[in-house]
Amino acid sequence: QELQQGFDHTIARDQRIEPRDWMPEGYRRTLIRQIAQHAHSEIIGMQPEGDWITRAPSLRRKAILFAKVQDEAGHGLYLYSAAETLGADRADLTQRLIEGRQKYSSIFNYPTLTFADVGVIGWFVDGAAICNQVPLCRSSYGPYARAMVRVCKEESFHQRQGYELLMTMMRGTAAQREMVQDAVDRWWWPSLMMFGPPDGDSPNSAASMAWKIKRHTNDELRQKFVDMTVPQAERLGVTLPDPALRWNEERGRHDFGTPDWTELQRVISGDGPCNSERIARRRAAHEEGAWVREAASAYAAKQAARAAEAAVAAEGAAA
Amino acid sequence: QELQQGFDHTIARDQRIEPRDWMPEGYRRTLIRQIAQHAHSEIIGMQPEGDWITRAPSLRRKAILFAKVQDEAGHGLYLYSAAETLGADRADLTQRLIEGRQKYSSIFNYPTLTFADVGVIGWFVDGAAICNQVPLCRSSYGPYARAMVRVCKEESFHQRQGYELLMTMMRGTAAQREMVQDAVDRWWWPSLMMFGPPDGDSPNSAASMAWKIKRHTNDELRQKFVDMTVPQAERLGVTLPDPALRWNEERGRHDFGTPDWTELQRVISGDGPCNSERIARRRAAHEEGAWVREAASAYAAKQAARAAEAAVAAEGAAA
Amino acid sequence: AAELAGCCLALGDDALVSAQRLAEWCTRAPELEEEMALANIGLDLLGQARLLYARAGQADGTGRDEDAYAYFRDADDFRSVRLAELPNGDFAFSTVRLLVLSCWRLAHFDRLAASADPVLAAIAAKGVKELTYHRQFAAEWAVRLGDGTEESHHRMRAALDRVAPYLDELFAARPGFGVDPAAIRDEVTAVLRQVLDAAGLPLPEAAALPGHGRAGDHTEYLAPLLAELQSVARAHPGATW
Amino acid sequence: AAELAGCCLALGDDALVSAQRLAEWCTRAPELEEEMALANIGLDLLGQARLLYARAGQADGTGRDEDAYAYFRDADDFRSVRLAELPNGDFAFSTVRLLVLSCWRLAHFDRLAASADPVLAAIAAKGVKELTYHRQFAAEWAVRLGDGTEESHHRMRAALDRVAPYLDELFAARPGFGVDPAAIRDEVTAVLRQVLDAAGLPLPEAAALPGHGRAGDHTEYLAPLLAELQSVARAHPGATW
Repeated sequence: QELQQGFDHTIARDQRIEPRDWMPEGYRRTLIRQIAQHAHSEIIGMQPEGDWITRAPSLRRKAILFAKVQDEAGHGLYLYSAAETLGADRADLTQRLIEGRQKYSSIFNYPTLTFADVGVIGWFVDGAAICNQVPLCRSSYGPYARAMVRVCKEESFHQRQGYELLMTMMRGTAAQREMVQDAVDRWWWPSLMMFGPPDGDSPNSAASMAWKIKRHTNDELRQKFVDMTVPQAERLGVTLPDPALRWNEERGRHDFGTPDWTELQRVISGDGPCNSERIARRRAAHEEGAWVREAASAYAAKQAARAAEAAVAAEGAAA
Repeated sequence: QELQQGFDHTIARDQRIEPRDWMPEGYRRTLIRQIAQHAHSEIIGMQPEGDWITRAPSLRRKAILFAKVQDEAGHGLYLYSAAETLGADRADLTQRLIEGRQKYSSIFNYPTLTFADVGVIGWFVDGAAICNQVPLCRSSYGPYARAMVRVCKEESFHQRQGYELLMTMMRGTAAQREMVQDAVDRWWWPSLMMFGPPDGDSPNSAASMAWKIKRHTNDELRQKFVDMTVPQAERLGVTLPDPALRWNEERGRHDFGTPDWTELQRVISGDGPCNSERIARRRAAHEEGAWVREAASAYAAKQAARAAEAAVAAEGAAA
Repeated sequence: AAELAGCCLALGDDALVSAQRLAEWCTRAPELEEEMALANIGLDLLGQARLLYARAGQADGTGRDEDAYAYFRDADDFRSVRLAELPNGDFAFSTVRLLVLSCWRLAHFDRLAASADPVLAAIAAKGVKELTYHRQFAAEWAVRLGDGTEESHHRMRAALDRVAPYLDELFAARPGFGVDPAAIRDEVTAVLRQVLDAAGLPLPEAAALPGHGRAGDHTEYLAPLLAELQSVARAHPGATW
Repeated sequence: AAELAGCCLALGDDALVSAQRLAEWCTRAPELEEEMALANIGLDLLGQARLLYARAGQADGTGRDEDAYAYFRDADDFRSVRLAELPNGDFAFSTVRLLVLSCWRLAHFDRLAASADPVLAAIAAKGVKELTYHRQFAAEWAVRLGDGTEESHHRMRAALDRVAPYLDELFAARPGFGVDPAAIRDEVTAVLRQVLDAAGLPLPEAAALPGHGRAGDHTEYLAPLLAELQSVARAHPGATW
């Protein structure tokens, strides 16, 4: 009780919970699940873009993309570390991912078909991620909030790079402009779905909001993303594929159409265009790396044994 | 003794030895070795060209190349069957190949670097193979001789196709002509080495000649190949990379330079540019196919058992 | 004519992409007999693609030749089904895919042999004989592997699971085929069930993937496949081979 | 200037081809830490390639930019060593290759940091820091794997056997480096021996392969690597990215 009061108090005063602080089991579990999903999303999210590193059409873009995908691996690492501060184990979380027992963002189950997708992912997907994550920089759990600060900084850099690639392509050949519009058409709705189901159907949100793990509802964030993106699309010269999209003077916000929630449900439940590809690739990497990890452990154990032996010998010599 | 006399008699009259005929152990062993090496050469020889099927620059060339490589698999099959008539076992021969205990033609240890190589291999390598193999159609061992008839017919077809590809390329762009000349430069000397070491250094030749397994010496065949190829090169408009190459009016044949026999030795002993690649690929295919072969055997065994059971049941019903 | 061209293009693209995947088996098959059979099937399909492209070039009024279709279109211009472009995987996956695609194609060609276009009808009639052999080869292996060892059975199940989401696309109604997709679905499903029953394997149900290869929606695998296929041809513009 | 250009081109090509192979590890590394390290090394090398190509374009008088070198040359115009272009193989092979190439490159850059060309000297000086880290990473893994499990030791031996025939090419005298190849050989061999001793691994002897990557002789692996690398750039002539 006393502990619960302390916890509630910390939350109420917008102060941070730290790893050694007491926390309710539900809070811990919810956080682990959310952080792990977030980490998994970073790792799986490397795949759709990573496949274009070898084919990037200029060395500058190759370097930018390579660095971006590397940043995602880094985000995955911080986030797994944040989850470990809550008592989770990285190897266990990876196992859950490759057995399909933990989710990752549905957006990464869509295929990247042309190099324009790299730009649009930067613009839409990193943009949506930022909308989602900027509030998480004020998440009540300290390590998660701090990881988010770094992640968001890098993602806003990625978003600008994606948009800049699209700008360059739109100034290029007709074929390039077509590629951009085609990529926008394919990624727009899946990006809107990144914010999750509509608030009415989002059962976990209330608790997360109360615990200040989350700070805004799915629909609020989705609206924010649309409002941010529409003027960017105009500047770029592309059409967002939603006939219902228009400025609502009264609300001071954009109205927009309803995403195909059954599609989201299908993708989340495992039947998206690339779910099985993504998991299979991650599993293969994990399994093919097993002998390397085993060798590293064996070597570490030998080194420890040698150090111990040396210490005993030194003691013996001293005696 | 009587058997030996009968064998000698058959050989002397240029008649054929057939599988059920008695033959000296040395004859059998020599033949198995030669036929196996020949079969291995067909199978390994699929690799350097086979890799270009997926990249052939027109559908017509793709079909031609695909068919050619398939023919080589077919040649391998006939030849392994011919070796089996001598008591050899295909699986055992394959094992010898992938363990490096039996050889294949040194020529297939050179890399194919451009599509022109496909044409030059047809022209030189199939041309050299024909020079080597036409006499083998009269080999004293019946099944080998008959296999050679079919192989030679297909190879002369392949040679014409290779030459025709080069003709087309020489009428094409400057880059295509350069590709052809470059390929000719790379393949000429290795092709001359296909006939084996000079006669003075070819220890097995004498016995093979006496048994009429072989019909001409290495140097005779090499000379024939050069005489055949020089006018073809002129018609094509390429230069053969041998400054010593000239017509010798007196001999009525071409003089030509000496191949780098130490290179041949190196390639035969395993240190050619692609030896380890070729064997590794063949081994991988064999090993990765193990579960398929096992499944086929298991299925065949089950079917046989079911048939036997059905027969017993039928008998029981009849009784 | 646009309908005819669309039909020829779709069937030609299926054949070319399939032939390319079969060519990747070259020097990698489990035995020489399968090496030759897979090459044979690849060659048949390549031949079909060439005839179909030639017909498409006449029918769509562009007069393009076979190589224009094969080498100078990008992935989103291809009208092949996505099942054809998936990587080869193991021999079980390649067998299951070949079984499905040859059942589907044979059912189609059977009907197209009576097509109003005499050229397409002749291509289809010739193809029927080839496809009957392809289906036979795949079916025999499906049974052997399904009813072989535990490992082969397990691999066949995994292959079927992998193929299942791509089945629906085959039977979606598309303009220009002049063939009733429902009838095709019934026929193909019946044949598949018969083969899989003999193999002791289930035909798994799976939700259809969104999008449609016939509309130019492809997987991430098609662009790299084409990059390889087209690399030499595109490196030498204006060359003849 | 031709000598300078040749030197920059060779070192640039080594770096680009190596970076491309490292990029293939992306999403396939044994752990996230190695994922990041391999990407980091790939990025360093890509950066070196870009600077070296820029210098080559000035020195050879053509004024070509980095992308002209990377995207619009064919395999036989590349001057990289063949070791760089071999497929990745397993983590042991990639580790051994990285160890060898980074030892060689570091020995070279160390000397080039005193080059008469100030631009090349600056590129080399920057590279020395990067390459010291690459070598460190590879050496640590070589020791771990050599002295890890039986399997990892066995894989390391196989990797060393595979690498051995490609070593000689690194030390063949080439014009334009202004560096004594014998001194490089001694230095690199000494470092390799030291690392391999710690790993309990032998440095196998092997006959050198004929031909020379610096003269444009390559393996069958370079053309497909470049086909992939160049596919998008070549599909869109005249585009900027």
